[in-house]
Amino acid sequence: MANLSVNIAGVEFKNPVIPASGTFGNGREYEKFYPLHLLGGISVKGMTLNPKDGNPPPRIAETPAGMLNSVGLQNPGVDYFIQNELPNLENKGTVIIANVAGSTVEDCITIAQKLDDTCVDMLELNISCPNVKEGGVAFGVSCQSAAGITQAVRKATKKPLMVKLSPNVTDIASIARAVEDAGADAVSLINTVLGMRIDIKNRRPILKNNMGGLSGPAVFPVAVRMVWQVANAVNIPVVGMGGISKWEDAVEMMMAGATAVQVGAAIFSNPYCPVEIIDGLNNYLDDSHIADVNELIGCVKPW
Amino acid sequence: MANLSVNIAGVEFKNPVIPASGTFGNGREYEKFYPLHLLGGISVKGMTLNPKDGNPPPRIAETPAGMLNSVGLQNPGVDYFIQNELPNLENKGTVIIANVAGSTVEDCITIAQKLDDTCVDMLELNISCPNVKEGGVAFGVSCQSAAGITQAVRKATKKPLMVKLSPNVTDIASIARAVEDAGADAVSLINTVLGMRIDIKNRRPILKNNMGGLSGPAVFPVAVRMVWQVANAVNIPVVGMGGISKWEDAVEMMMAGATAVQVGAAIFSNPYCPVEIIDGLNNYLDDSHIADVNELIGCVKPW
Amino acid sequence: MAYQQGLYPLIKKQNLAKNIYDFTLLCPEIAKEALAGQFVHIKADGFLLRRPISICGINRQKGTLRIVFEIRGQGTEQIAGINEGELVDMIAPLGKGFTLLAKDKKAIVVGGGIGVPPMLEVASHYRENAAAIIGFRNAAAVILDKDFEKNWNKVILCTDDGSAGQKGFVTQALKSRLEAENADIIYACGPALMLKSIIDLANEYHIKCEVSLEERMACGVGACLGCACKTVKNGEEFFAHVCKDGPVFESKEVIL
Amino acid sequence: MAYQQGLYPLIKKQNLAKNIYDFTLLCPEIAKEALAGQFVHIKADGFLLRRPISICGINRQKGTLRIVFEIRGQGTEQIAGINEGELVDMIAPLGKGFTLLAKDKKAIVVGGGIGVPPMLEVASHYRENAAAIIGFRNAAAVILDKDFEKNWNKVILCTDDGSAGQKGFVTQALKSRLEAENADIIYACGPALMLKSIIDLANEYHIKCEVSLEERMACGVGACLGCACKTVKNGEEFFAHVCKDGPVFESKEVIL
Ligand SMILES: Cc1cc2nc3c(=O)[nH]c(=O)nc-3n(C[C@H](O)[C@H](O)[C@H](O)COP(=O)(O)OP(=O)(O)OC[C@H]3O[C@@H](n4cnc5c(N)ncnc54)[C@H](O)[C@@H]3O)c2cc1C
Ligand SMILES: Cc1cc2nc3c(=O)[nH]c(=O)nc-3n(C[C@H](O)[C@H](O)[C@H](O)COP(=O)(O)OP(=O)(O)OC[C@H]3O[C@@H](n4cnc5c(N)ncnc54)[C@H](O)[C@@H]3O)c2cc1C
Ligand SMILES: Cc1cc2nc3c(=O)[nH]c(=O)nc-3n(C[C@H](O)[C@H](O)[C@H](O)COP(=O)(O)O)c2cc1C
Ligand SMILES: Cc1cc2nc3c(=O)[nH]c(=O)nc-3n(C[C@H](O)[C@H](O)[C@H](O)COP(=O)(O)O)c2cc1C
Ligand code: FES
Ligand code: FES
Repeated sequence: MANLSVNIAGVEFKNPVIPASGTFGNGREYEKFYPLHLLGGISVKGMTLNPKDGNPPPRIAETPAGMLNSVGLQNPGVDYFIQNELPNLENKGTVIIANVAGSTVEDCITIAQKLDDTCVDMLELNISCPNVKEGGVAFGVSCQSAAGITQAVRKATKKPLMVKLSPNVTDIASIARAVEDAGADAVSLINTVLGMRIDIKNRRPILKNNMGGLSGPAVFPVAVRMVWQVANAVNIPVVGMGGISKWEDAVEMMMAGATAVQVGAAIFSNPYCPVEIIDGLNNYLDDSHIADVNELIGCVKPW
Repeated sequence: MANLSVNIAGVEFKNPVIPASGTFGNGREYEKFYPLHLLGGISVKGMTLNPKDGNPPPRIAETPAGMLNSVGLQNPGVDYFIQNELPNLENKGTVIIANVAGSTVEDCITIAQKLDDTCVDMLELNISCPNVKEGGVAFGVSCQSAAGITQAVRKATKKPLMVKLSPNVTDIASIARAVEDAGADAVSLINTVLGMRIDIKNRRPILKNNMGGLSGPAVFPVAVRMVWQVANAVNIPVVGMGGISKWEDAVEMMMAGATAVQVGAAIFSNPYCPVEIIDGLNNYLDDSHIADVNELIGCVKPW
Repeated sequence: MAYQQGLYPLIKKQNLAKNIYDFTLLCPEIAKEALAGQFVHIKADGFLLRRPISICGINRQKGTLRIVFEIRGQGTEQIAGINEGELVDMIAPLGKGFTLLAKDKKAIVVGGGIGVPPMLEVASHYRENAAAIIGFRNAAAVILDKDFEKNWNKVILCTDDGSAGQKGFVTQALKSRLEAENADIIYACGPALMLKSIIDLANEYHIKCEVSLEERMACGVGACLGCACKTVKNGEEFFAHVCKDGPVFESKEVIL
Repeated sequence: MAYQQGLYPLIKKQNLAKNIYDFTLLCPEIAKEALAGQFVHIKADGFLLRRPISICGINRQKGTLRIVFEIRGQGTEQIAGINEGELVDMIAPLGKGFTLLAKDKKAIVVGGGIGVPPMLEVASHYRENAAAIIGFRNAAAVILDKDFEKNWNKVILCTDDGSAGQKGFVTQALKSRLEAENADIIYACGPALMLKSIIDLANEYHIKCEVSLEERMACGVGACLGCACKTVKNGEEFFAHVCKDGPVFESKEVIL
């Protein structure tokens, strides 16, 4: 059996497959399908300082090989997370990544501080949510604001800090470099791509928020491209996501430069998707006589 | 029967459905399926000043509900187009849109001048091709360069000028405003989204050019969003494209704000796609008692 | 309990009315646990998102579930194309079902159109103590009336055009019924406007009422927070989730 | 001529070897026009791009085409799942076929693996004047050898491991054959390395040679310029297109 474990900013993952933030809740629901210790880690639902209602429904629209969501970071706030969700995740035998999505730099700092004495293994600073008016993607689209918030949160926490990037930018590599320079220990990408669908019968957008974030297999080639660009631009680990739905996709993403992958929308289609990817990866490595999954990382040779 | 005709910058289209540049050659091949006069117009293959080889193969990769291409503007040059292709298109009874893709501002000016005394009805200035090193998308990602080239070409030609925008930007609305201010008579969008696929067996990118442009149904929600944003930002007509494959998509794109639509990758799947969309549109208008297709344009009411 | 996801044989398929299909699925582990008002989440080949369909009947002896659904778009069209003997990819049972009172209480179930199927299983609990007020566009659209009769339910059939049963809306029929006879509980499923009127009537007559809601879903299990619906509890408004907190809600909680 | 696109019945389906399928399609208008070496462009349900497959046999009387293909990925897997009696969405006939000399000229066709099927129709033209040198990994992978025999062709079967026919590569067999007997034309299809060696041999023996190439395609009709392949004419290199200028090219034109 090949080695499946990877290390990101000092955190050891038993395997490189992680359900993506917002698609797995805090693990409670999918625990009814399989034990969480099978997973490399879990990126929990994005949390804000105070409870947040999220956007009005409808929040979901289907698209060819993808979906839009406009959940808008509905969550009960960081304190609730620490008191009521984290205890259930602790000791489950998987890495816990807290997805931090404050609407101001100060909020993000406070959230990070509150998490600092918890069992959370790593922070994923979400500067890329397209579904909220304040914070979110506003931080993620300029190098300056991305670097600013990264630096502030980096100072506020002892935990490894991963910054989650938005694909809705002209030059993602330069944003990645900016957050690396500002002290990020890793980057994750891509968050959702801004999109829209219209119900032609009633001539209204399907989503009550008008626009939403596209994810699912449709975005996979965009994600692979961005992961490749970013991995070539920075020296910190890259966690790749966007449209991964089978082990071949995970291999492709790792070859593009990802140290680990996150799986999102595909879970809605097949709840077992992350564990099937882990199994598939394992078999692939054995069948290909690859002793260590780390050999895949960034191994693509460009023409 | 409802009115299907639309007017873009003074050019009358008998219906709002146009095969997209690069997906229909110069019409010769698809003429073997149906007469070109059925179409609202044709956007011909992008042309450069001198003949251009394009990128080495493979140039095509499939993706979920989409495809990547890295053709790289292979074309025999504007003179060849005028002498050998245009005569075949003239008098076919459809609007001829020349897709201008010079690698420098000067080239674009020269191409525009050469086309000025021809039967071409409209220029589509392609500042968004992701597959060439010079020109192409380089013009399309900053307001300044987009405005600069638009202004230069606007001065060089008497023909209506449409500028084709790249989706690979942070803020497409501001680029659209910049080209409007610079004198564009219309904008078209979206060109392809930069993407990548890797062949995991040989650990090389599938495309010899490493990256390529994503198109097809996968990008449809992104295209609808951008058309909506742009239509709300400018006062000139918008021609919408990206992932349209059925009449419902065309209606959705028009409701988002498009005066006409272009159809690209879907033609590869179904050569009759553009004419089936025209038929579908016609039936839809009749069934819905809509007298004029122009009523659809931008009729979506946001929440 | 654990959620079940798997491939379950379609053992019986019927076309009940134009575009309306009736599936019986063999899934003993699910049938054992399923409750009236819960739903199943079905994969349509070629689509990312599953389609939620309410449970219409549960046969624990035979280990089968029954669902009845309408072709509304491409996904349900694809599912409707599955043949007897083929397998259906399903996650179930999902959501919170109806509250069942003692069998001798008086219940009224009210269903409009494709909102009728979820009413059948809950009505069966009350047998002759349940009245089923079911409404359709016209005679050709009527479904399941005989099934309610087999349940010993009193059936009040309404059609918009009077081509079958009585002419008019289910809300009118409900009002007449409530005028004539008291009830302990009302269950309802159908278009939002219909539910609104029913809730108003339930309030007017001070009768407990539960409604089954719809919202666009992704996960179906409460993880993605996609299927929000505005609810109120203790005077506070908040977004509950149809797939986990519902699809059945107390009428006092919902904001339509 | 006009291109045909339509749904054509699959009237016969066979599994020739592991993952290799043999389809006979009823399409009289296409069969009437089709030429050896041309290809068909098949839609695989759920995929944007069609799959190009060479024509393996043409029966103008019966109005049928025969294609033989291997499952290489998801698209061909989907196509292989089509059942007899079902319809296949196809654009055809596409591309430029082989140049046919007079029937009494001596031809050699050389095919490697899944490059063998396109050789069958062109070999049939020459009957006993054609030798078919066909190579496979092993005995289990051998296909179409009997079909060449039915054409009256001389069959020289090679396998990499000697488990059927002679042991070794088709290029070795071709060399022996050319040593023994002259030929007027060589046709070949198979992996690039194999084609390279064959072209070298053809040059060495000054024999006209045509090869069938593969490239990833989108439109299949010459419009998208996706299927470029480097070629040379009058000393000038340029990108021709496999779907329109090929798939058959003169060996002197191709750069492998
Ligand atoms: C809890 C619940 C129970 C349901 N029970 C039944 C039932 O018993 N019988 C029945 O016929 N229908 C039922 N529906 C509605 C059914 O889910 C939709 O008709 C179906 O999802 C439409 O899919 P489509 O592909 O045909 O339509 P499309 O419009 O092509 O679907 C596009 C997307 O929108 C979603 N969508 C569209 N309409 C609805 C809707 N009304 N509710 C939720 N999602 C929608 C689809 O799931 C899909 O994600 C139920 C819905 C919910 C939420
Ligand atoms: C002119 C021509 C004739 C052909 N004739 C035959 C034949 O007679 N029998 C046969 O078995 N195969 C033939 N092929 C190869 C066949 O087209 C591919 O095996 C098939 O497209 C693979 O599709 P897939 O979905 O199984 O593979 P995937 O790898 O999943 O396909 C992904 C994409 O790559 C393309 N692709 C992958 N491999 C090839 C390839 N070798 N050539 C072209 N495109 C490819 C697919 O068309 C698709 O667009 C021919 C190819 C060409 C160009
Ligand atoms: C319903 C939904 C909710 C999401 N919520 C969050 C979130 O709270 N925080 C975050 O960083 N990303 C969020 N995302 C983005 C995903 O984590 C992921 O970046 C994106 O979906 C791309 O991956 P995928 O294509 O595998 O889904 C959400 C995505 C979906 C579909
Ligand atoms: C093979 C191919 C070649 C293309 N060549 C050009 C081109 O020469 N000029 C141009 O402006 N756009 C070109 N495009 C982009 C299309 O015109 C269109 O903007 C894009 O494909 C999105 O539409 P679609 O999703 O309907 O294909 C090309 C697209 C494809 C797929
Ligand atoms: S559909 Fe995901 S929470 Fe309800
Ligand atoms: S595949 Fe389009 S030109 Fe050959």
